[in-house]
Amino acid sequence: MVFSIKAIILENQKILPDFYRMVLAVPSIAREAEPGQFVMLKTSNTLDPLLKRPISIHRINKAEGTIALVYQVIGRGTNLLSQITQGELEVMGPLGNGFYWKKDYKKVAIVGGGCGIAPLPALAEELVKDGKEVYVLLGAQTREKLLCVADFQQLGCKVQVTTDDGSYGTKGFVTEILQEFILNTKIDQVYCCGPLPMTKGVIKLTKENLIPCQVSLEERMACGIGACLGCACKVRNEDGTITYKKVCHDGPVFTSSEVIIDD
Amino acid sequence: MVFSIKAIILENQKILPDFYRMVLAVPSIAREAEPGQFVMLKTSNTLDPLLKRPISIHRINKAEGTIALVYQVIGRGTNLLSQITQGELEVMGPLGNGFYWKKDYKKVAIVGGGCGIAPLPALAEELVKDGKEVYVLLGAQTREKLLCVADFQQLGCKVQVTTDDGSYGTKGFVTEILQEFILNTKIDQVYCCGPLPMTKGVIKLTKENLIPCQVSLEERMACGIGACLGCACKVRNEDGTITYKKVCHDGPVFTSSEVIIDD
Amino acid sequence: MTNLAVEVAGIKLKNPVLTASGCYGFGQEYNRLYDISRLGGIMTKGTTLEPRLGNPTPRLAETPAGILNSIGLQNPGIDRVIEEEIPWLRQFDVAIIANISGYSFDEFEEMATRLDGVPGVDALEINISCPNVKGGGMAFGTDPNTAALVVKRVRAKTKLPLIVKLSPNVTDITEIARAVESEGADAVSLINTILGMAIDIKNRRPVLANVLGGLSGPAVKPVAVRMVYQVSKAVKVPIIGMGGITSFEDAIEFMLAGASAVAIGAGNFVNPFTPLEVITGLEEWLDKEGIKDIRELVGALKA
Amino acid sequence: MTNLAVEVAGIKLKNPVLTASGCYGFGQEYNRLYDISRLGGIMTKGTTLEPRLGNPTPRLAETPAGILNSIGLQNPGIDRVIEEEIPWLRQFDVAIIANISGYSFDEFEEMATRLDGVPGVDALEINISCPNVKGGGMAFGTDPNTAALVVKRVRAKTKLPLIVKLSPNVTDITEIARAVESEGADAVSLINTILGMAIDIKNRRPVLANVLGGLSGPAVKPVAVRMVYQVSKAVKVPIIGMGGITSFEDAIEFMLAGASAVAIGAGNFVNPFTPLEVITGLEEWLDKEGIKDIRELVGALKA
Ligand SMILES: Cc1cc2nc3c(=O)[nH]c(=O)nc-3n(C[C@H](O)[C@H](O)[C@H](O)COP(=O)(O)OP(=O)(O)OC[C@H]3O[C@@H](n4cnc5c(N)ncnc54)[C@H](O)[C@@H]3O)c2cc1C
Ligand SMILES: Cc1cc2nc3c(=O)[nH]c(=O)nc-3n(C[C@H](O)[C@H](O)[C@H](O)COP(=O)(O)OP(=O)(O)OC[C@H]3O[C@@H](n4cnc5c(N)ncnc54)[C@H](O)[C@@H]3O)c2cc1C
Ligand SMILES: Cc1cc2nc3c(=O)[nH]c(=O)nc-3n(C[C@H](O)[C@H](O)[C@H](O)COP(=O)(O)O)c2cc1C
Ligand SMILES: Cc1cc2nc3c(=O)[nH]c(=O)nc-3n(C[C@H](O)[C@H](O)[C@H](O)COP(=O)(O)O)c2cc1C
Ligand code: FES
Ligand code: FES
Repeated sequence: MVFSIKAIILENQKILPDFYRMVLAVPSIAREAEPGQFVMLKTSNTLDPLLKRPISIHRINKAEGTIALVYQVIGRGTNLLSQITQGELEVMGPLGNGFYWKKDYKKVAIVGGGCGIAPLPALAEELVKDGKEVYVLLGAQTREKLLCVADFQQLGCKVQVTTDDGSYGTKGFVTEILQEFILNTKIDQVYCCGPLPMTKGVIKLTKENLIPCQVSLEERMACGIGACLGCACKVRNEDGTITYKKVCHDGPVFTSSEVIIDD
Repeated sequence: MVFSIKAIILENQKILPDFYRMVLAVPSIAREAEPGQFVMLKTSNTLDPLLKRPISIHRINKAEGTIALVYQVIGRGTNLLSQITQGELEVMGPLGNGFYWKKDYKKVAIVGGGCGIAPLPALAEELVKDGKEVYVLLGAQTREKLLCVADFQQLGCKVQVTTDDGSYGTKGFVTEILQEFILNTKIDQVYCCGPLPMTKGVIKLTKENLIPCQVSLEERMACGIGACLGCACKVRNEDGTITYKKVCHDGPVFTSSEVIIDD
Repeated sequence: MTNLAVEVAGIKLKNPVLTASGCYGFGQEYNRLYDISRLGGIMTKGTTLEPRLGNPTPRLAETPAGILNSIGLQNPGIDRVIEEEIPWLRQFDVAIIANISGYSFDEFEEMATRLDGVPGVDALEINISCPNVKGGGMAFGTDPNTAALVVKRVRAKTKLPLIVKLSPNVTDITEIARAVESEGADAVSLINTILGMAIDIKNRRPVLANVLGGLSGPAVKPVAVRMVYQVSKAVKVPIIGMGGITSFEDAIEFMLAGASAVAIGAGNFVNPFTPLEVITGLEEWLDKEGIKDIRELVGALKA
Repeated sequence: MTNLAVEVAGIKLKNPVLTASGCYGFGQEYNRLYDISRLGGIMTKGTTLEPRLGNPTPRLAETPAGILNSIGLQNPGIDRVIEEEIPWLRQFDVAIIANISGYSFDEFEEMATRLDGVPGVDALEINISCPNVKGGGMAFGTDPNTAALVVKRVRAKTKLPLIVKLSPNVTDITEIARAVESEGADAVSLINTILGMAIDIKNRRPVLANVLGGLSGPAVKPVAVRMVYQVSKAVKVPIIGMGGITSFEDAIEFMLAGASAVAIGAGNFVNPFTPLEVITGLEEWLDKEGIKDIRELVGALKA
């Protein structure tokens, strides 16, 4: 089921200079939501901006009927969103295919970068509940743009952090610590969400090391549910042919082996 | 001087089912404002609605640097306006030519109908200050749409009211009581603001009775300051030729003898 | 009870609200949100003879009150549409209008032939106006002779009602409308998207990988209403009006201007329930206004 | 110090930001808000040979992110413009581009003759694209031969630089652009308004007394940017780009697409300081990006 309804804004506050955390009371969506899925948000009650904005589900609280989102203010839509402090918001969701895991996974690694970290705590929570040992590797430009460290720590994950400028954790890129890490630890699955260069790096490393990997992708969206074909992503099918899948409907999570990321 | 600046919203509250009263702290505009002038308000921080809305100045408080507006919610712009409860608002003004009066006027009549009553208290206040005896004749569809009675009473004006349904004052049209009134009282000037049929009626009556009359008109506006020629109003010039004047710049107040109101 | 039913090109629609081609897939997605049999009809995603991958991404750009798209007719090809999509859609009580795009007269002809007699298909919408495909598409729709010839050739191959979708990217749309009417179009639909462009100033590149795209959404509504009005004065066949409809009031504008039915494209993205809200809105408004039959509105503009 | 100065059609502009014809009168009104000499130039309200009353009201309709107007060239006639408006405007350090509209070739010719040598006038903008006047106006701008002939006849009567204002209501704007270039246009300006319509559903009448009007404002920006891009590939003369500019980012879009200067029309209504904010915005942005000369942007789109 997909819902398009008014959610009540319980919280919408700045958590870092450019980032906001929003909590929405929206039981129908919370009930169905799975880690890796996203929602589309109307950012204005006028016709401009026209389109809804896709934002991943950051935390899911089925008991309380709430979902939390974490978003970066980068353009007009997210800017307007950050100014709404109370009241209702039109939300459509839950959308897309989330992350998957198998019973027999023992150790898994979550690799996140920039605002791609936002959806990963919901995943970590489920994985921990399911008894996996969850390693989390995070990358950010700088301390002021580093998301969710506390979320992962509270869940009992083992967290390692890199920042480009060394202001938190190790200085460098998250792919560097991933490389080291997978040499020393047997990982059943890597989950990845972050900027494209990072995603590419992670795909390359996991491929070389024969570790299955799921990546969450972004693409510009209009409908968000698979009807407009706007959010195409090139994939290699099992028969070797190349076609497009829809990020909003077939993704945003894909197995790294199928997606083709152009430069 | 015309200003285009951010005003601080001090108040924006419902005063009748469809009407709001807004008080803005905007010293520059308050300082220059005169009765009958108007402002243009941005109703959204997006590009839709695109245009500012013209709203008359209802009260002017030069000492406190505030102006008050009274507006009816009729479409998208005024609807959005009514939802802004605090913060800042882009305002351009004061605009147009207001009402005028002469030292030697003794008794004047103010005739207002519907939301056309909104600008008249500012006028009444100045006229009272200037020592005129101010008679106020108001018309509204019904009690729930009747504006500003208390404003006029507090200023010491003699107020008569008609409502179409008789729910307040006399049942009937304000033009009916105007007719009676001008037969019995020598009036130096009539000021009129209201719906077009009322304005036409008032123009006709004052013309028949040779009473000078000023009317405030409305027209759709884009620039609000005379640059776009959108708000044309047909006028008869002294030499008999017919041309257009600009409601925003030459009006909104015109002498009734010059304007030509088509059907 | 107010009558909402209309007839366009010989198809009976239980209400005049359709969904526009390319904005609604083949109905499956929105059926997850509501029962799509509540619609008057569905104009299916533009189909070509062969399967097509479509254009590279980004394919979408948001503009003020509008949206640019350069999907480029990604579709599984006519045969799979006939085998898979139409049969699924048939289970619903909703008119099915199959939108087809050709790269040559022969392709149009061939698709019409294959669709003729396919159970469930109520009409063909001939897209001679897609701005997003090179060598074809819009070229058919900007010249009256070419437009007429497409219709003539398709007309000979099928008994299905033909709805011709007109391009707004022309000096005089009435000329094209008259040309296709004269060759047997049973209705015209308009407008398709207006050719536009957006630039990402940071990287100095077009936002769309395809450089140009088609503009639709509320931004184009005044242009669409104008064209519907002009075309309604120029031809006798019914008009399906579209371009920027997001409310029942918008739908009434189109009907007063001369449209017998309306279609909702980008409005689905703004709010997935737009088509239903338009239907309910029309119903309530007609009721309130004491109008017994929605057909009274068609072309009822006083001008 | 970043250079903002550009040259268009032989006129030196201290910055590339002009105000569009009909949206800024002759400058007097906005001069009450700020010193208009800060602008690069002013394109004056469209003038005709004889004084004109313009169209009946309503002349304006708001549309999603846009505005429809049907002013109908209300103006005091060319002689009063020469006697009263231009002399007033001359006191400011700002380029004056006189916009003229004719109802016949003769009228265009006559106005060009009268304006030739008028002190203060830096160039003529020949409006062959006004959609708001019957029998003339846009008709000149939708046919390449007619457009070329207007330019040819005007060219013979004046030494002033000629900027030809193109209509977007055409199938192929590059054809018109090439035609006027070949007859000596020194620059082209685009776009004029797109023909549109809005309907008041309550009284079943067009909102505009004139029925049709011209659409401008942010809604049309993608169409305008596309046309500037297309024309820049088709002709060598410089382009003055306009259509929906409300921010410096919009101005950069037009310049990357190929415009040497930009003009602001409806943007003045949204915020009277728009032209100044665009100038300051450009300055700061160029500075931040380390671009020394704004002319680097012109046509610098990577596509
Ligand atoms: C499935 C998915 C999940 C996402 N989850 C998150 C999240 O949890 N937190 C977060 O901060 N961001 C997330 N994003 C990115 C977020 O959608 C964009 O940052 C946002 O749409 C920008 O909108 P804007 O109006 O502020 O920017 P503008 O640049 O003004 O937007 C212009 C247009 O481009 C689109 N757009 C711009 N950037 C992106 C982008 N990166 N991806 C897709 N569309 C884009 C907008 O939706 C809009 O249609 C996600 C994107 C996708 C596709
Ligand atoms: C000089 C002047 C002073 C005014 N003073 C007041 C006042 O004090 N209180 C008050 O309640 N109303 C006043 N009005 C009317 C007020 O401007 C309109 O009610 C308002 O613009 C409606 O906007 P909307 O978006 O709610 O309606 P919509 O119908 O959605 O507006 C669509 C467009 O039409 C224009 N428009 C609609 N109605 C009018 C109208 N009556 N006059 C001019 N433009 C209109 C809008 O500005 C907008 O551009 C005044 C109008 C003018 C011209
Ligand atoms: C994403 C998208 C895809 C479209 N695909 C098609 C198509 O395949 N065939 C077609 O005839 N029109 C197509 N159109 C045009 C629409 O059917 C419609 O004519 C246009 O968008 C105007 O309506 P709107 O403003 O309601 O969107 C498409 C439009 C959009 C936005
Ligand atoms: C109210 C109004 C009046 C206009 N009058 C003229 C005119 O007299 N001559 C002309 O060439 N263009 C005229 N235009 C067109 C503008 O100059 C400009 O080309 C168009 O509005 C697109 O720019 P914009 O979107 O910034 O408004 C007018 C536009 C508006 C909105
Ligand atoms: S956004 Fe429409 S198909 Fe994905
Ligand atoms: S609103 Fe522009 S001239 Fe009056």
